[in-house]
Amino acid sequence: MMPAMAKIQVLVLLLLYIAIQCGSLNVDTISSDIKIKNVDRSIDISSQLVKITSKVTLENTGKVPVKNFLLSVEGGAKSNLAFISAKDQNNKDLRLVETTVKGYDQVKFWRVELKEAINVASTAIIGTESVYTKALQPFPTAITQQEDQLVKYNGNLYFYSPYPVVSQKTNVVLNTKSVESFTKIKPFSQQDGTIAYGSYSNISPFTEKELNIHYKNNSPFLTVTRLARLIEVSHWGNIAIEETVEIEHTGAKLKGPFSRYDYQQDHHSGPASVRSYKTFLPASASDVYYRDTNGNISTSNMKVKKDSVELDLRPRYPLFGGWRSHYTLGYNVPSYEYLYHSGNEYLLKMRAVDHVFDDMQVDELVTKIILPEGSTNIVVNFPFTVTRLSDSLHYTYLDTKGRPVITFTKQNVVENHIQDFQIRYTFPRLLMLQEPLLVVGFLYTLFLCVIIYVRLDFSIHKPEHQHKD
Amino acid sequence: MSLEIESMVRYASPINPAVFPHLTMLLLGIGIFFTAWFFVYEVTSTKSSRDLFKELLLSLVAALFSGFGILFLLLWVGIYV
Amino acid sequence: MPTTAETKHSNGRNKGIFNNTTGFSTLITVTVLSLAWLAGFASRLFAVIRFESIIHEFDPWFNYRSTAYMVQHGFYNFLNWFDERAWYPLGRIVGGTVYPGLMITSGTIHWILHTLNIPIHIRDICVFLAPIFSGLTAIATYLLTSELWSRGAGLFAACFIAIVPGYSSRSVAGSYDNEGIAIFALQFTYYLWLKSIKSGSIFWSICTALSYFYMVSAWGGYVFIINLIPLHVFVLLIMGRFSQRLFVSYTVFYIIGLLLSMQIPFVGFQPIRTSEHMAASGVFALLMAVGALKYLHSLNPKGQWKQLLILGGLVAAGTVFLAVVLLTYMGVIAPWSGRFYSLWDTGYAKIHIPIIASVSEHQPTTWSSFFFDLHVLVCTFPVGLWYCIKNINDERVFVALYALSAVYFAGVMVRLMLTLTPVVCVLAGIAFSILLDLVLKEDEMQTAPVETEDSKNLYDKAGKLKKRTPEPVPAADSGLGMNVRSGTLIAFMILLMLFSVHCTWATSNAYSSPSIVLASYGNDGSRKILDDFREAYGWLSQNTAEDARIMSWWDYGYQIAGMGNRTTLVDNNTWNNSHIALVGKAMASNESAAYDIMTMLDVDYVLVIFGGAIGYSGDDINKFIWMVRIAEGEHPKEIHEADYFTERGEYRVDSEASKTMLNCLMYKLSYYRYDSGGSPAGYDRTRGALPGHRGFQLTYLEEAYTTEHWLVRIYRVKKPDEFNRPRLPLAKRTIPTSNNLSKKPAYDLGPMTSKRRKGLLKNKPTLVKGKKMTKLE
Amino acid sequence: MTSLASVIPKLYQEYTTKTSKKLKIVDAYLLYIFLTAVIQFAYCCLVGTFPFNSFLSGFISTVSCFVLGVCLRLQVNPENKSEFQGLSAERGFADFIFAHLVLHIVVINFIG
Repeated sequence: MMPAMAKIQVLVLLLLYIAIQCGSLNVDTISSDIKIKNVDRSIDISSQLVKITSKVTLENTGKVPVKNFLLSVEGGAKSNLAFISAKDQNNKDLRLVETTVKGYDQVKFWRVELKEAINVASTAIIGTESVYTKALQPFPTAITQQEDQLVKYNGNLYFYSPYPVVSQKTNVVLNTKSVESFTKIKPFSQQDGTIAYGSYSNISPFTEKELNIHYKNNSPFLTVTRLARLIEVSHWGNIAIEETVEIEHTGAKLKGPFSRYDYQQDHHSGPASVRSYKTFLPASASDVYYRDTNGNISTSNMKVKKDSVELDLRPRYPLFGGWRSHYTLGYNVPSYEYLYHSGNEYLLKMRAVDHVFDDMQVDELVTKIILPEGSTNIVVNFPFTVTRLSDSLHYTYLDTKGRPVITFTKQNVVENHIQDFQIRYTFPRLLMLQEPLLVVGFLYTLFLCVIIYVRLDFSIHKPEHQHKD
Repeated sequence: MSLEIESMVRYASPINPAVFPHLTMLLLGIGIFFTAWFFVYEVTSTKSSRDLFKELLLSLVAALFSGFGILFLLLWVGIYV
Repeated sequence: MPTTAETKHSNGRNKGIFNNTTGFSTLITVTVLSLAWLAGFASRLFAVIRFESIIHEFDPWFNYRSTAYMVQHGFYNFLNWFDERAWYPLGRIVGGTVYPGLMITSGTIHWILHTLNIPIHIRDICVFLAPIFSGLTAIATYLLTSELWSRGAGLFAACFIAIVPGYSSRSVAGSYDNEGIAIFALQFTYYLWLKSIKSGSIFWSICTALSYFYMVSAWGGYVFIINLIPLHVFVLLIMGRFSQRLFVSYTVFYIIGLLLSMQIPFVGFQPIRTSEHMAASGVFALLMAVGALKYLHSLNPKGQWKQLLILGGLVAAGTVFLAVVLLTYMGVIAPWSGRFYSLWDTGYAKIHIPIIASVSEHQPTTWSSFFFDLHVLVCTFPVGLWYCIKNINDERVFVALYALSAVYFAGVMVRLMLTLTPVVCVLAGIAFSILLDLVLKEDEMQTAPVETEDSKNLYDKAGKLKKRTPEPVPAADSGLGMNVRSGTLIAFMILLMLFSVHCTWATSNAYSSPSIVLASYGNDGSRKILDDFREAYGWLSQNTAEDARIMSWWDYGYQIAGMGNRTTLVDNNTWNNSHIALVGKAMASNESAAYDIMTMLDVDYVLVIFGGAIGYSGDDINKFIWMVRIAEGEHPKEIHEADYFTERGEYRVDSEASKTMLNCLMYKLSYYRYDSGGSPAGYDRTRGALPGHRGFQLTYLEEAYTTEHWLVRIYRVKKPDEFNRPRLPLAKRTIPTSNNLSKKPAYDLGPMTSKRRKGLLKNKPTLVKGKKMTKLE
Repeated sequence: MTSLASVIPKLYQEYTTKTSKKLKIVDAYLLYIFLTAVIQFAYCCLVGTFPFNSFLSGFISTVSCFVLGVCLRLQVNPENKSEFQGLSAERGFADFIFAHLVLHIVVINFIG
């Protein structure tokens, strides 16, 4: 009996252990061995995004080598965070895993897994980059046509970290001299569109100090509220891409009337409005179309450059605060740019999201990939975490059982997300003949009908003879 | 799924897109010719003089050429099936 | 396919080279018809090539919108569709007030294509529907003409109708309107009617009725059929050509057609209630009576029935007529509608229905437009008519009547040119065929198929033809000398070439403008697209509240609903004159009076078209005088047309313009802060004048958006708490009226002598083409 | 002008002798249809035409039946052979049935 009991006990313990392991996969503790010697932080708020890059010097004060450390983001800012990454000295991307720490429910943590462990008493320099959307609030929230747009940035004066920071400096890039007000905590200096804070020394973990800057920012505050990207692969040598974009000016709203007269007379009129923006397409893009539900939008210019096609898109009307627009942009690229094969195995490597305009922010991205009819064994690899929606079928020209469609979606996308996904699938080459044979079969049936009809002709109308004339 | 991207070759269309128009013209021309022949035959031949084998052959040839012609027409105008 | 390839014996003259004439003539017929189809289709694509695949003008936008609705929500929901986006606050029951044939046709095509997995957007189907149907029209015309005369004539007619501007004006790609499919239905119904009258078969009559049903579902012009066919029967009766075939075909057609036509909700009980349809039932009764008498006569042929028969027929006719008149007086049958009256008396609409007269398409046709739309055909069709009358039979009576009535209607209204075009093509085809026959008569080698091939070649390679035709003409041996013959032939060819050149030119230049996208050409020949309409509608659809109500003149109602997807007050349906008059009154009143109307109607935005900056002549200021007239019709106390003219009766906008004009809402909205447009600043290019009243402020409205070239201006109506001035609602409301009262005597005394004269329009406005009513009559 | 009274019996006599039996059957059918129409009309005059479409569809369907019957009668009458060339009696009857098919589909739709 006992051995059996012991067995069960062992089993239970094992299970428990596994369960704990599983649970604890995403629970970390803050190691007291790590200390941050120096932080060099730069906050770029000259566009509509807040881009924070910091250079962090880590020091291992413990007794064992450190293999990973934690990055954290303030509770108040975590919903605005769109992207975060870390690099080591060699500029290699490091793996980030989302995690939590007990007792800090409000704070968002990432565990950075280092390629080389930091040895005892040595240091490592890590570069981190994070992008926040909608962190800049227009204030006042509504302006007239002629006024400049003022925004408020509300952030943390100190590098937010679970470890003590010995010394830190922060540089805020505004690109403008007209600053209404900003937090003045010494030492600081303001010059030529930047404000430098620091250095501050010995800041304890999780310290928050409000940093407020109220300044002029007339850069386009455009939000793509929804971007639907459709990629259709044809084995006849073409990949068709269509992007349906819903766009909104999310800066300060337009107050009062819009005057065409002012807008036309004075080119500085409507400083916060957006007349046009540039979209970059792949260099091999052809047959570009730009339209909305009412037809072509005739105001756009295309410039073919060496490594890309530059589209100067002008919405039908200038976008003022609160105004919306939508359009569809489509083009073709040849398949050899993105499709690889070996026998019947195919691999599609394409951007999950492409450039819409500089410093873009996309609220919702939906990418659909339509593979040729008859593709099987589909395996997808995403560059970042996405929500994959259920696969579906798409019917188009000469389809019988439908083409497989892979769909995924992601919220809060910025330029840093322009990365490749990979899809592998198997497609028997002979299936390409299915479509022409379908047409042939259809025509042949038609002809057969004629043959039969001609034969039946006289038997049906027997009583009437051929006096139809 | 062990294949890596390095071991794969870029995939290009089995038929160069530049010849789509020519193929279309050629195949559709032949197809239409045979279709016309077929219909003329159907109309002119009487019940007694009709040869089923010839009919089937003509229609098959017509269907084959027209079918592929239509496919390349579609590809030419930008409908990549 | 097999039906077109049906074996018909060709003209018996063919001998020689072609041992298999049936096959070749069929092949050539099919080839010519498909080429005609192709040519017709291709010549209608100018708009698509120059601009894009887009719905044109005004009415097509409504048709497109309802088609899209039908495709989205299904047929039954479409029939029950109550459109609250139109005619605010009244709304419109769309299902019951449209001819659904067009929507059903394209919806069916859409459905078929989508079940075949061909994902063509409904817009593209709508855009290309009319060109495709032009091919069907060509085939129907071919059938009709070959029924009337010969297959050669049929081919001519088919080629003519495929490219004639009179028809392509209504069926270019993008002009998605009832006429596009209705002309096909018209021709096909007539073909079937002739077929049935020839054969006397019930089957063909039923087909006629079914085709008639399609026509009823497609266009209000079906009334033309239901009056022309009875007229034909009646004339045949008078000519003593009664036959039992006639009896069978007409009675069956009438009764089934009557029943079928009442299935269309919009038509409803009209076929038995209105005078327009009474001729048909009268003829039906008459035919019954005559048939009965004939039958009695046949029972006893020896009796003295002749007189009795005639007497009986006359009595029956008289009774039917009296019954109709009596019923009309009793009110059971509605009298002729106003639109119908305007067909008889061209001046009627001008006096009684300004809204009809305001439409450029409802003006009487000018001579030049006959020539423009029909070119050489207008000169040759009398020849065909003459031959038809010369060799008269039952069918040719029909075509003669058709031609005569259509000529009359086309003379009355530009728009009805459309009904004339097919018959002109038929008759011209006959004429050309006869002439060609005459010229090539002795030529035994020349066969009918080659002769028809000529017509085909005309549209493709005219050069080839010259080589071919004179060649077989043998040495002069009879009647016409060889030189005369070849001369005539060449003259024809040149004529036909000129015709096709003219057709292409007219279609491309006059009829292929989408009118919502304008193109202007710079000095260096570069083309610039003025996309202001879509700019404005796009703005409306994206940046106004979902339920915002837009006030504009009715011309733009359909476009606002179709492209802007917003609620409109009035639109091109024009069913409610008083509502339109109210909008006209708002536009014609001063700002505060207009504000009262606008708040009453819950208007959120006002949209005006202003062409002054780019010299676009079809703008609202030029149409304004019609707004005033229509408003005056309903509100004669407040609005007086004469107030808007200068002392000398001129319609101007500059400083000499009348004070009422300078202060009315339309004027203010057009010229508010307008200072661009060349030198001097603020110059109005359309009217060639400097606006008389400038630098004013708006109190009750604010500019919401103005498009790039100032073409469309949208104003937001302020809410009562947003006025710049302190609120004095009561005072405000009294000032305008007292103003009017105090001003009027002083103002009206002057022009008393010439009161109520019709003003002369300086720079007579060219009304934009395409402003038209949904209904024909 | 002979008096009508003398004509009618003569007509009746002509009719009974000249008309074939087949046609008489058709005539009987026609009479029946005619009576139905009269009854319907009388009913509507007395009671009213409230569901107007129902009345119309009923009435028109009888009228159409009558018309179609007359047409059939004309077409099958051997005397009219010359009038209706190429229309045999069978064809006429087939057409008749086709017409009725169309007619009744519409009537069913219309009667509501």
